[in-house]
Amino acid sequence: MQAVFFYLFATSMIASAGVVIFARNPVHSVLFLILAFCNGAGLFLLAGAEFLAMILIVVYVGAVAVLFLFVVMMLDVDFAQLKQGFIKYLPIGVAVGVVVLAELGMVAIGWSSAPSAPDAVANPIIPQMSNTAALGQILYTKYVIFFQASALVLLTAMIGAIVLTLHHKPSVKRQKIAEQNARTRENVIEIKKVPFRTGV
Amino acid sequence: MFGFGILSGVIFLPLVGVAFLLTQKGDDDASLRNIRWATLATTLTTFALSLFIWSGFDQTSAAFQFVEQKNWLGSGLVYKMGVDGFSMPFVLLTTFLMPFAILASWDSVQKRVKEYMIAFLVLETLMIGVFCALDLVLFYLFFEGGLIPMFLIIGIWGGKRRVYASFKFFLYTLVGSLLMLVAILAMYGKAGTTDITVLLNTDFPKEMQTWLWLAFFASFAVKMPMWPVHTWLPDAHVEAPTAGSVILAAILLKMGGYGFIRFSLPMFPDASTHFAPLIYALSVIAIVYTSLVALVQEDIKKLIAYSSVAHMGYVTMGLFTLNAQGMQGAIFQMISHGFVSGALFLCVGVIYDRMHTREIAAYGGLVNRMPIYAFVFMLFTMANVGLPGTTGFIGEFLSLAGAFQASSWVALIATSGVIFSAAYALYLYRRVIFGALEKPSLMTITDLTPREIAIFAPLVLITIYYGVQPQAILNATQASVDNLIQTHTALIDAVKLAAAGQ
Amino acid sequence: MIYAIVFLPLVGFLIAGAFGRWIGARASEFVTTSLLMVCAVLSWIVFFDVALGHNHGYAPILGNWMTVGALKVDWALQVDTLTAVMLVVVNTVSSLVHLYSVGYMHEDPDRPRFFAYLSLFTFAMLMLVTANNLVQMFFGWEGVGLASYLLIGFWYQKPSANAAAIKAFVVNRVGDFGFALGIFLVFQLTKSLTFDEVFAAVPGLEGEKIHAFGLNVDALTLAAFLLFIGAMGKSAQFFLHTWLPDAMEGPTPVSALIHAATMVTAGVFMVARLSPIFEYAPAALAFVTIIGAATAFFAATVGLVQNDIKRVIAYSTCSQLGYMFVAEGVGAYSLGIFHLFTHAFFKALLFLGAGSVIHAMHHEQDMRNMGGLRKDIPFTFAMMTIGTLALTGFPFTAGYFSKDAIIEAAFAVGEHRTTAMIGFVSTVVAAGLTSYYSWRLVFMTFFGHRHAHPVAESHAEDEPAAADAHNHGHDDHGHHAPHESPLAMLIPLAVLAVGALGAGYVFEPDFVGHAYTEFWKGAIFTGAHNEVLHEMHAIPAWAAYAPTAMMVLGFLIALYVYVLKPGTAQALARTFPRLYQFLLNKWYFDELYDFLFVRPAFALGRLFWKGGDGAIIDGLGPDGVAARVADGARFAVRLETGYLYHYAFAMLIGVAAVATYFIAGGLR
Amino acid sequence: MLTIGLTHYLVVAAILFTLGVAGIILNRKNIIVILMSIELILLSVNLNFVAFSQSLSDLTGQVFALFVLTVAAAEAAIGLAILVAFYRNRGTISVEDINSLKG
Amino acid sequence: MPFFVQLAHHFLPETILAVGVMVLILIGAWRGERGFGLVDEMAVGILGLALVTIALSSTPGASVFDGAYVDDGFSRFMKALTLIGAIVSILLSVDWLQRNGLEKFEYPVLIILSTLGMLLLISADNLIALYLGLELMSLALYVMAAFARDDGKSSEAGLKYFVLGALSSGMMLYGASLLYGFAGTISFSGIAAVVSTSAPIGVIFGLVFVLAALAFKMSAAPFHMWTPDVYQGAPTPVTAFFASAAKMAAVAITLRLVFTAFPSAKDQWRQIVVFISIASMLLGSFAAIGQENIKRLMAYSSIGHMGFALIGLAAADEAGVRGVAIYLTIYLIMTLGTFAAILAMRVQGRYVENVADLAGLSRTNGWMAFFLAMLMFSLAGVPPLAGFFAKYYVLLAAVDAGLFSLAVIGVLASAVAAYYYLRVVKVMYFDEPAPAFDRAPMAVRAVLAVSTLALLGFWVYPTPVMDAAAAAAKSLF
Repeated sequence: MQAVFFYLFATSMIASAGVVIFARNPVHSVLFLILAFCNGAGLFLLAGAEFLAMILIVVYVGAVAVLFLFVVMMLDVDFAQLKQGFIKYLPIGVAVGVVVLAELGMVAIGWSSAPSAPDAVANPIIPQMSNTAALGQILYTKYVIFFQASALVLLTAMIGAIVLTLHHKPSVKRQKIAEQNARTRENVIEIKKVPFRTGV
Repeated sequence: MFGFGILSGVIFLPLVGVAFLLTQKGDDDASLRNIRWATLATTLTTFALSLFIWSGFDQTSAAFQFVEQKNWLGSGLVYKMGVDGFSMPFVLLTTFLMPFAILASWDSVQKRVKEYMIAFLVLETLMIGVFCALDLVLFYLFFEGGLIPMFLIIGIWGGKRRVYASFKFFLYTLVGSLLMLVAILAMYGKAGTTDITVLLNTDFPKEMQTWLWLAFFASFAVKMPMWPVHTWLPDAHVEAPTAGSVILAAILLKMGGYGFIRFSLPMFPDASTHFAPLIYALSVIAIVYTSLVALVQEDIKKLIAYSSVAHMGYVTMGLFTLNAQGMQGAIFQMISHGFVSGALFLCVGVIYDRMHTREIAAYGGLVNRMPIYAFVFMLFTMANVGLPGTTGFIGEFLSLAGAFQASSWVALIATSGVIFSAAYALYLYRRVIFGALEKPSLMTITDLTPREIAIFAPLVLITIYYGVQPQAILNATQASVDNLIQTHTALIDAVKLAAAGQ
Repeated sequence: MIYAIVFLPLVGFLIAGAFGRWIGARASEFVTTSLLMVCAVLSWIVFFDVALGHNHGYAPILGNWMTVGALKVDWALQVDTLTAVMLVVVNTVSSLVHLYSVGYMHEDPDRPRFFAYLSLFTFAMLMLVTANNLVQMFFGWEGVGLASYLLIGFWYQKPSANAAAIKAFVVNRVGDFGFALGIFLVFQLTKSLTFDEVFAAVPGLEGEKIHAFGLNVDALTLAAFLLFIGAMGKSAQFFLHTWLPDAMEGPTPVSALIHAATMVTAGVFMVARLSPIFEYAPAALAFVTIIGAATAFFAATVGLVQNDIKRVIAYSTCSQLGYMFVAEGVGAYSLGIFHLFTHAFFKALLFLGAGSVIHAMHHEQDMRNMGGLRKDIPFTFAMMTIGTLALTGFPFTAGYFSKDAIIEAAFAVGEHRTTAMIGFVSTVVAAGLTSYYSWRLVFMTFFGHRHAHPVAESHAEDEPAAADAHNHGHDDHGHHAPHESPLAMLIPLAVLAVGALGAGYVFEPDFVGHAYTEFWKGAIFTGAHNEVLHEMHAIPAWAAYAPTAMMVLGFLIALYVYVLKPGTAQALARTFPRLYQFLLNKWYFDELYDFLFVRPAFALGRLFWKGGDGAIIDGLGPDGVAARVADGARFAVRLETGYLYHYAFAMLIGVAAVATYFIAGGLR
Repeated sequence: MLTIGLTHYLVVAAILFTLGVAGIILNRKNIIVILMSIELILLSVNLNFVAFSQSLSDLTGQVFALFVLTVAAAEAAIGLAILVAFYRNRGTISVEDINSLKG
Repeated sequence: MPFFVQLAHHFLPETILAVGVMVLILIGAWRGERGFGLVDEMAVGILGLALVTIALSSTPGASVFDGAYVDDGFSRFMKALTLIGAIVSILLSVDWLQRNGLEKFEYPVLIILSTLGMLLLISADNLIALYLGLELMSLALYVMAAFARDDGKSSEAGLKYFVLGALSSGMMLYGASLLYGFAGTISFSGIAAVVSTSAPIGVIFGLVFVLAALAFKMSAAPFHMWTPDVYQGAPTPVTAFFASAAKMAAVAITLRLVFTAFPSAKDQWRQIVVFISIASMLLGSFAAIGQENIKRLMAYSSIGHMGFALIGLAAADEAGVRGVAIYLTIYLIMTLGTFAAILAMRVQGRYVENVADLAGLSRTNGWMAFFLAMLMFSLAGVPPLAGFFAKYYVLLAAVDAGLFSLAVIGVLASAVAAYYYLRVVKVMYFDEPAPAFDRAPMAVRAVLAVSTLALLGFWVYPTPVMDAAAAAAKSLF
């Protein structure tokens, strides 16, 4: 059963990843990216990382992927044509890619962790404890400093996004409430004496 | 003062002059005069101070004298200075020639005088440092540091192709020295110190010696310069301003020879013996080859530059004969070449200042209007040719006599250099000085000014004096040379014994 | 006294050289000439003291020159008979030439310089002959070379003079090259360069072999051979003779002093001085004989056809030097020196006489433009005739004693040595030739009619050298009538004439005769079996009279060709054009050397410069490396395409490469 | 084959990683796809961490993955922001057009 | 050790920066764009304060936060360098930003955030810390590269840097996951313990990937490709920051990682380092020839210098680390000085950055030309300038370790490199003058002068640097 799901998730994840890369329409890429993430979340679940699976859906699908989609829509880019360079470099590129893949595959297939690795484990999974609780347990104690650091990372991202994209356009009309409230009749209304029958 | 001795004084005195020059602002006549006089005064004071080194020098000892030592960099490196028979003459040579270089630039350098003088003073510090340093790294520091002022001197105040020449000079010598740097590091790794006095008594394994020797050779051969890595020299000489050529020929070239005596020969005796044939071959090629090249030159300075290469061939040859005549002759040849080639470049400078060309073809018949000049030029030409009675003869004769004992073939080919040198030198002299005065541009050329006479007079006297009484210099180097030869022989014998024993 | 002899000329040189411009020409002349006079007188005193008296000579050491290891060289003034003879020759001729020059050079604006040079030369020559070691000898050797160079090139406006000066110096350097190598070899063999020590060591080295220049040769032979190369250069012997005729570009007194009487004989002196070495090197002696013989013959043949009056005498000098070497080559060193001694007088006389002629002719040197001068300048004519008699070996003149003795000695030795016989043959033949050309000179100059300039011009294309020379003379004087020279020039002639006539007779017993031993006092070494001086008196009469016969024959032919039947010479030249050209062009030695050495040297120089330095060394070295670096730079820059995917790809390749490297390593 | 072990995860992750890298290198269309490829790489990394975490029975891997997720989100935000800034300047996000700086 | 004690004793500089940056953000948000000046000055103050605390910290080194973070001599040394780089970068930036209409308070904030990331990185003692520090640093740097958002080149630089940076951190993570998977732990010492017994290909792969990412950060070939483009495109003060502080942190963590996590895999990583080092030196030397843009030139120069610094790492011993530490110190001074000079290149109010703009500078501005010339000679490694000593000590270590060919390649590469440094000198001294530069602001001139004098005078009194570097190296072993 587990195997079936594994293969299901794995194949569809890889397939969607392929589409992400090769789709002509970036919108399709984004959508398949979402699909890939969902499948990834499934694989997380199979591996017992429930909390991560959930986060993956929430953060990635919910936030990041949507952000992508938003940007894609906003920039409204043309559907680019494949350029010649693609073909030109494809053989070398594929060759190197295959080599890398083969090597990674070799490493993966021949994988064995160090015999002493289990002893070195710092935070053994306690079966009685839920995944979320266990994570929380260490995240806020042992790794609090990292927690803080990641907060700074997010802060940086926020500042960065703002500084790069926020524009104060002088031409845009904005409501200035304080100014509105401060208006008095005297400094707003000007009374002009208009001479008779001559117009302003 | 602060525990430093006279050597440090001599080395850093020029920097004091630099400090003063830095305070000089403006380029009106008054400050230009200040700058020139201050520089001259500095160099003269330095020379005067260096005379104390000479007078206090114990000629009977091969040991380092006036040694001063300070910890420096905190990691095995030391600030260590001292002179022995090998280095003392060169220190004197440097301090002696600097005032001439300054005087030679008196009027001919008009642009950026302050910078010029600073460059020369800094150069003086570095050059003296090279000869005094008793620590390899310190040596390298000075050795290499000299490139900067010289680069600027050639590049800023040089001739038309100065950029090419200065780059060639800098990079060529840099490549050689960098290999030496690696060797220095390897020696440090082996001996645990860069103190020259200790390294002189360190036995390096044979295999290692070979590599170290080659690395040092790379540096010194370029600096010297030996054939076939000499091509930077004609370019640098031709483009450099007169004083630059003088210093280049008279002192900078000597660093290579000094390096051979100070490092290659005593520290790597096996390798030196092993490579001596190579040195001989390159030396005799240099003598014949560059002499022939000199014969066909059309530029006065280039001709003299090539002749310098040939003369340095005698030096390298003499040094590696490892007998008293060859080595002392080589050292003497270096000193003598310092005077003579320096003077020859000064001679070229004299007419260059007047005519602004170094083309041989542009001259002819100068003797008609410049008899004193003709005499001076003749004297140094003859000294260059190695006429007995001038310093040039002593060095050439002794090094050849030494070479003959080492190898008759080497001596045979090298001695043929006396024919070639006569040919090119006299051919040059004839084309420049003799003949009828026909070129209209030369009709108003004037003879030496009193300042120029003042420059040449001491050089003339010294060239003849040491040609007739060379013993003052020979004595200074004798103890060190003997010591080196003895140690060397002992080492080689020991190696032979060991080989026989096995 | 000896100090004064050697250094007074130096003083003269310094005064005239440094202050000549201030004290003026007259004072310079006076100072140098009078100092030389003093020297000459002192020299004779020394001569009488050392050579003729009982003083065994002295050798004051002036001081150390250099001491390097075993090499110890002093400045010394060693005077023995040999030196004394040379002192006399040098100072006498020099003082006379100084005096003569006062007259000869009186028009020249650069007289102080000239006299300074003359004195410098004298000083150097004296240093040469008083040396007690090889290095000081070399000092003098090169010093006289310098003076010779300066004096040949004295008229620096003349390109030909400059060329001749350089040629003289460079060819001499070729000799010095051998000399220097010889010195080095001697030092290597004996660990000393002082004569006494060297000579003491030489007998022990007899038969010793040495490895040098890839050969395994007799050490002393090699040393003697190398040293003799020096002598060849200085004494203008065959192969290295080419500079001497050209040296005639210098003022005539210079030719007389340097290129006839003194400097060129330095080689002869050197061989005599080094006779202890040469005596142990028979092969080298044979070589000396051959070279001497060849020179004697060769120079005489060339002298036959020359038209420049000074060149004729120059070739004659060359030839006579050959005689001296033949004498030394057969072991009769004293005879060589004797001939040197006599030759100095009559050759100086001839040169100075020629100078007087030239002076009279306003610097015309081509004999074809002369003729019939005996009426205009009778005194000169008389002097020249005396000189010619002495040169040709007319009985009881100086040349008769010395020259004929050489021929006899050569014959005597030639009975048991082939090379000496060659020497005999060639010297006998040369004697005839000498007679012919000497008389030819006299006849062309003093007899017949004066020729006009066109003669020279019609022949101009035949002899470029002569034409060249006289074109640069002082042509503005060319059309005045010949006149006798001033007294300052004539007195030296007279003095020399006395020597030329009497020197042979007076000194024959001392130099080579019965007073030999008392005279030389060991200054010249002769080996135990060297009996040449005795043997030469025991030769057949035909051999003894051969030279005299040749002399007469030469005279008669010359008389016939130039006086009795003028025009025969031209006819002969037309009959044998090739031979004539061959002789006229001095056996084409100059052309040959030009082709063999000068051109190749320049061509090689250019090749090394442009090809070697420029193309190969710079091309493969700095410039080549720079170009490759530039290529590398272009390549490296091309890698930076600006495209992201290339950058990412590069990173991937980097990782993949390293990973693959390790996988491959793991697989191994 | 049917028992899903560590190796299976590793292989899947390796494939995904390679795809991600390939996406960066082969893509000539627009930058956004490159950003997505980066996300794929990060996903593969997370997969690795989670798989190891399970295999070693250690939570650290999951913690690591958690931080990776967090940072990846931040990275995506910044990447898109830069992208937008670039687009405003150039009016294109084609990969081929990003080469005004080179050499 | 209680958390706050750890914080106070070993995390104080970071805390100062973290708290300070919050304050700055608040001030900035409150004052708006007018707050730039104040924030800028305060940022310098905060960084300076952090520097002072490091300099004054006397507590013995310790590993804190459960083995996540190490505070020792080495980290203090490198942090000090980083902070100096950051401070000087800010000082150099003010005028430039104002003249280019970029005086936003976010700039100093981002610098501090990035610096904070660097400090974390330098002290990282496990893989998560490494990753977070790296990302905090990098994210800020990405933004800063694109900071001149209205400038196409700047955003292109940011984009390139970002994409490649993200790729590299992806690689690093992949490597980290392999390391974790093999060792079962993320702590460096834990990894070291496991790897000491066996290092299968998987671990080597992990190491390769991680090192590749770190090489990317320190812009060593062949992971350097971003460097020239980003250096050229990014705003000049940002480039200065990249070239100075960021490099320090990247090299520091590389040293820390290989020495604490892989001491026993020395042979493997050494080969990688040698490869990277040679590639960097050669590329840095060759590609810089012919560059016209001086920032781009400096980019290649920095690549070459990193290659040189890695020679010390390849020696893989204490002397090597000391060499690297000295090298970085001197390199920092040289870089800051050079960028100060570049920031002084302003003609009639407009900043220029071509080598040709320096033409004849020696006559229009003698002092600046002199300083820059000395900087160039120092970069070229000509004694007696400090740049020589930098090279000297790494080469010494390499030769000691028997890496002769590496040393020889290094010196030859530096000879090639000397060419383009000389070219700058040549342009300034030998060529005819170009239009004179405007008077540079005080801070720029001061940095230029101080750094040059430091380089010139280094050999007179090098002891402080030598001692500190030696101590730093010692603490790593």
